[in-house]
Amino acid sequence: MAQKTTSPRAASKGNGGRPSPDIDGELARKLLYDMMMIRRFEEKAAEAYALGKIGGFLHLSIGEEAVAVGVTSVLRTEDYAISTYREHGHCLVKGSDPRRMMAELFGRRDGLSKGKGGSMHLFDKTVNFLGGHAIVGAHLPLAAGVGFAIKYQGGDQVCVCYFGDGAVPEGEFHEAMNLSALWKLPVVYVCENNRYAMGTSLERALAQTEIWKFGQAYNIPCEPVDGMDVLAVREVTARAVERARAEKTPSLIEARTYRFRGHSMRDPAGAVYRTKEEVEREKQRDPIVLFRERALGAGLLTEADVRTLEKEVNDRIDDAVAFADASAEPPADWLLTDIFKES
Amino acid sequence: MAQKTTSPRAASKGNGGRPSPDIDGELARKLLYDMMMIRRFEEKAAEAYALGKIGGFLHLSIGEEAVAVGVTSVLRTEDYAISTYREHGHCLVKGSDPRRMMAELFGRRDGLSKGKGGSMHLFDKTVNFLGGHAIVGAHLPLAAGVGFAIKYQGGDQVCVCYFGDGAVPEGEFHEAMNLSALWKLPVVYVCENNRYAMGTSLERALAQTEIWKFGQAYNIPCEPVDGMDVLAVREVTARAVERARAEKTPSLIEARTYRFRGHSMRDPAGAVYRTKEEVEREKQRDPIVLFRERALGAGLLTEADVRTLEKEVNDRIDDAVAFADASAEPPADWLLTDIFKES
Amino acid sequence: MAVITYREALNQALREEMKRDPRVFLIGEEIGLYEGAYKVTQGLLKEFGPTRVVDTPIAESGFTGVGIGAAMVGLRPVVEMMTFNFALLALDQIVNSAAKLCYMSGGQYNVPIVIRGPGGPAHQLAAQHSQSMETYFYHVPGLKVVRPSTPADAKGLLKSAIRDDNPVIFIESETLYALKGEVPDDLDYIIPLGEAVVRREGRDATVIAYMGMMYRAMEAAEELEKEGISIEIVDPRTLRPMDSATIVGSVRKTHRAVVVEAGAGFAGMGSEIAAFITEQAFDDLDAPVERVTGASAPMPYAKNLEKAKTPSREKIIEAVRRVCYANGS
Amino acid sequence: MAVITYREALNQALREEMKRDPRVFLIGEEIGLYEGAYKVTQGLLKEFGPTRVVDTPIAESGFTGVGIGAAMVGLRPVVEMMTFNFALLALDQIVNSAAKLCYMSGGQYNVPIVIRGPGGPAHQLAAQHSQSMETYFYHVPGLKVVRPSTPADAKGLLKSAIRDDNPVIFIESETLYALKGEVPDDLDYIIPLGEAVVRREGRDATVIAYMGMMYRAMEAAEELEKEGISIEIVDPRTLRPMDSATIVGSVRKTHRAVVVEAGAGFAGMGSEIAAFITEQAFDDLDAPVERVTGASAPMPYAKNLEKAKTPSREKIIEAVRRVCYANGS
Ligand SMILES: Cc1ncc(C[n+]2csc(CCOP(=O)(O)OP(=O)(O)O)c2C)c(N)n1
Ligand SMILES: Cc1ncc(C[n+]2csc(CCOP(=O)(O)OP(=O)(O)O)c2C)c(N)n1
Ligand SMILES: [Mg+2]
Ligand SMILES: [Mg+2]
Repeated sequence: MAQKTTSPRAASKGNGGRPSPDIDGELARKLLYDMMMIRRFEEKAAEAYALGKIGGFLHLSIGEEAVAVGVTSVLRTEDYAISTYREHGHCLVKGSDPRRMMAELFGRRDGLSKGKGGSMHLFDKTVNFLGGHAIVGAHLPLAAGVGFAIKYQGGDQVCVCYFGDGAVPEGEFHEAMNLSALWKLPVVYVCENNRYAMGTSLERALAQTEIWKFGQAYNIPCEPVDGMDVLAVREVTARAVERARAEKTPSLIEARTYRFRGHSMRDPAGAVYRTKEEVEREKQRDPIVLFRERALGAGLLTEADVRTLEKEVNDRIDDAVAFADASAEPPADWLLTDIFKES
Repeated sequence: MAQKTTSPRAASKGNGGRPSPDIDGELARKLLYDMMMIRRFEEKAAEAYALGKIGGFLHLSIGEEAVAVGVTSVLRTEDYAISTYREHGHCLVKGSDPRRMMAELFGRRDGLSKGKGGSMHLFDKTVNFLGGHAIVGAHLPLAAGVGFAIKYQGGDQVCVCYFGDGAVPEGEFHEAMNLSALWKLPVVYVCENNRYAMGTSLERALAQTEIWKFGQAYNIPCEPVDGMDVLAVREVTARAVERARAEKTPSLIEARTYRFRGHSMRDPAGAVYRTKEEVEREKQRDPIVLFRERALGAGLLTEADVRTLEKEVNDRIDDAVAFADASAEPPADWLLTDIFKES
Repeated sequence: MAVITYREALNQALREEMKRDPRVFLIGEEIGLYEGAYKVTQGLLKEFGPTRVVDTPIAESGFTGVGIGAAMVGLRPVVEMMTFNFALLALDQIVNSAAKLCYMSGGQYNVPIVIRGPGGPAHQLAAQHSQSMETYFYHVPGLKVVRPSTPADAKGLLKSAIRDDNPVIFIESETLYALKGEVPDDLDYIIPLGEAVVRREGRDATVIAYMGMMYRAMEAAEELEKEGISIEIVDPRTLRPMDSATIVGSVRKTHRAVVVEAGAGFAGMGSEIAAFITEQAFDDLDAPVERVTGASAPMPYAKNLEKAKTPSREKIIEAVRRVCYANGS
Repeated sequence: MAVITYREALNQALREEMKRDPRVFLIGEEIGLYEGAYKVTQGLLKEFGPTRVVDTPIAESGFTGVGIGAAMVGLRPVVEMMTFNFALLALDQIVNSAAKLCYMSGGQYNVPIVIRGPGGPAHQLAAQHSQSMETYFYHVPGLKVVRPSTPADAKGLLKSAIRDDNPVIFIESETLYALKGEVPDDLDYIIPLGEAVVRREGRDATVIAYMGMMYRAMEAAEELEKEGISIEIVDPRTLRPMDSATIVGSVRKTHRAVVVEAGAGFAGMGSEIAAFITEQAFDDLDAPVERVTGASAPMPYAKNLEKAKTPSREKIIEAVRRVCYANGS
């Protein structure tokens, strides 16, 4: 039955409680590394955008890293993930190569999509990352279809579908939820509720602002979670993934997070529709800082470990940027390839 | 707050309790007359279809008359109603002329839409009947727009939107509900739940078969009602209309009814997807018989009254058929008129 | 070769391809228990079960998206639109997902999906249920579009559509489902996408037409034969990719062309065909290409108006006469 | 006449018509508090308040339907599509409701709605955000379609669109919003729908082009002038109804025509214009009408590929040379 199932423990964690026993140093390192890698990747992408090396729309997920990392930390490579245009983090921690990702943002031939997709359309079949979709709401039915295929093929993978709060008012949200619930498809819907769809706050978009509650209408398990707490996200997702693998039950998770930057690089401040105070307040909940302090406090990591991780991350992303920079533009004749798959 | 607000009284009525005090002989006569008129209109339409005088799709609402009549009995002429392709009853009791309606079904020049719309597209501006829409779910946002206009113009009318259970899985149901609730629009959404969308039963279409409960997700008043009980429908609608007039609060009503005939004349038996027994059982709840017996039992009508009403109805519909028969086909040059309104 | 209906031919194609390839499944409204609003999927639920013949709620965008998602990860869905009019609700999924995913992913993901169902006018179904829908699809890079006019084509083209690794829009016609014709029963009988066919050989003018219009053209040909005018009829069969070579080749021979289309015409299939014929065979043309199209109006319900909206045999005959006398002969 | 940007011209038109007619209201995503994703509605929320400048959630089909419903009962909505790519989600409402209600109701109800926003390619927005959307609308009976190329046209045509009693699809361009030009400030300055304009007089060939392509054609004209080839440029401005008289008149004078369109071409605007020119001016043509169109591919993200997809000044120049030398002169 549909119900709010966040355990007090998970909730308390949100308030900086201790990491739960199942977190060891190695996992702590991995979670921190992944969040820092996303952050660094996007900071560098922003620089490249300013230099005109990246064009079009560029949407950063800085501030939201705990969702991508917490969710992905309980997935297997053979599991699927599908997302929006704000997908760098989701793609990166699913296991994609930052070099080919950055090359794609640069529109170069060595990019994941040969330079044809760009920042909004990252796909990586080698790690089952299904994109990179820029029509709000449109990828939710695709996720249901992936869940359908898993069941059809008798597999035990799950499909994670990330989407924003802005997709909830779209009809396809309703259609995908109903079909997934009706057919019991192994899909975990993760709403990254950062409280704004461009300049539109939740209250101005939804008659029901507790997004997780929509799950009740479809009789599927649904719950909210502190999206700034990587361990809480991990725990909630672990439950949902388990249900999906074992019983093919879909879930709706509302991860409450915040985007520290504007909607895209064209909305740098993002200050028309929210106050500086609000942004500053939220930045106090930086998921990376929160987790780092807790890991240090719990003795899972040392200051030295953290410095090493920082160095590793910076080197890896610098290398990715160098790789992208060195990659050539796609050859002119690629304009007309890949329109169809030639059998 | 959203809640099931059917009063025990209303519910008991469904079980054949006495008409409530506010029903006098005149109203009883009117309600019975209207239900009988819809029934007769459609029986005659079915005959005409068999004779090839009506073409295309013809969808009968026989068995569902109590919804149209109960709802409309609390509306004013200046209130709006909008519906699906199964709209004969809604249009007729809103006050439309059966002669021009039948002429439209016949595709004749004197039809409401000059013969251009047919059975699925009845419109009557003189009584604020906004059609006759044949794309499932598409008219729900239109109803929200009518509610928007009422509020914009500072009026106190309401818009009633009839739709079937089959429209609920469509994205536009969700979009219309959310916008109506978010903007507080004076729209009463009446779902005529006859348990089937063509051959698809509720259970095979919705993860949530208690349709009224969807209203809870949007925080709007919502309730189910026995759609075979014209007085219960009247009472529930009266409350919703009042809320809409006074506070511009939208409502979702689930009227539980049943179609005695097939989906359309092309699905005469409608027997593939439901059992004969089920159909026979439901026919025992014929809304006309139920109400007639109760009105007679309560001494509101005499057998003589009923015979007189029958005669009036039959004469009126026979006249409508004769009128339609006598009307000419639309002139050839009408093919190219009304594509645009010439200013 | 058995003589079967267009409907049975489609049913055979579906059955054979489902038997041949376990990845093929059907999804849509009323296709299972009800066996199809037009009975094209008759018997398939019984034969293949509910996993492979999936009844859906009324949610075109949703279940089309389900098909596309499933196709991305290895299945081969055949989505039925109860009628193609309703595909408008799924158009974003078809245009922005199905048609673009292969390109946007640099070829990593392809979408082997067939979206099929009846399109075009039938009998007094009025404006919302009588639209010629191919026009929403054939200009979209990444889509293939088929309009099969005969039972044999229906089977051969549907089989290649299902075997194709890309999205194929396959638009049938309610008015042809009962049409009978000889259909090969060879399991590997397929007709490649993108090949037009000459339905009738002729000397004096080429008429390009498909579906119901092709049959009107045939009637017109009989009539014109009596006047000593011999027309050649070319049926494109696949609108995208378009076999312009066969069409232009015929026009080079006859020096005159009439294009017929049921749709409203403006910027339609007839416009494109007229345009490329003129570009490629300008010096061979003895008269401007004529277009015979449906009236530019929504479809009216009244029988007489509906008839008047649709191109008639007579209109085709007049157009052929015009192109034939256009050079003063 | 003040010199203002295309964006300001649109903003003026909206403001003036809202002042003039209290039934006019604006509805769409981010048009109020955010003042428009492209700032076309700047200042209007402040001036007219939230009842007349309505911010919506992301629900294109829903809020477009709201506009249509409101229009049925007496309001005059101007719906903004943040970009026209998203109109695909509302296409059923536009085609099956807005365009058909007047006809299906036998003229009882009409739908005075304007649906406006930017369409076509911008800068590296990739496949889902760079589509030439007019092709989904201009073939639909019951719709009018406008593509204004200059600030003055943007204002004059938007004002008549708002005053029109029927649905008008008004597609702007992100790439033109910053363009400056002289714009009349007369409150009743309007440009009737359905009138093309000759942007440049010429002798040797007619080039038909609109929006960005019209400016490319202008550059081509400069270049060709040096070779002594004088081209006339006609901008249709309204695609539906199409002013074929002006276009054909120009071709009768120049005897040669090149049609340019940014879209993928197949069965596009260029096909229609080429077809009717050939029908109506066949004997005046010294060469087949040439079409210059975008490559038939989804829009790629990479800068160099994006550039290659879109018709260039050079391609227009070559096409003009071809039609001019086609007759061996
Ligand atoms: C169907 C559709 N409508 C509008 C847009 C334009 N748009 C792009 S992102 C966006 C906001 C989405 O917000 P949300 O879903 O909350 O995701 P977030 O950007 O906050 O991560 C809008 C309106 C679009 N891409 N697709
Ligand atoms: C968008 C769309 N999809 C499919 C159809 C075909 N169709 C017409 S009526 C119908 C069933 C609708 O059932 P319901 O909403 O319950 O209304 P009822 O017929 O029971 O009154 C279907 C599938 C349609 N008209 N529109
Ligand atoms: Mg958001
Ligand atoms: Mg029903």
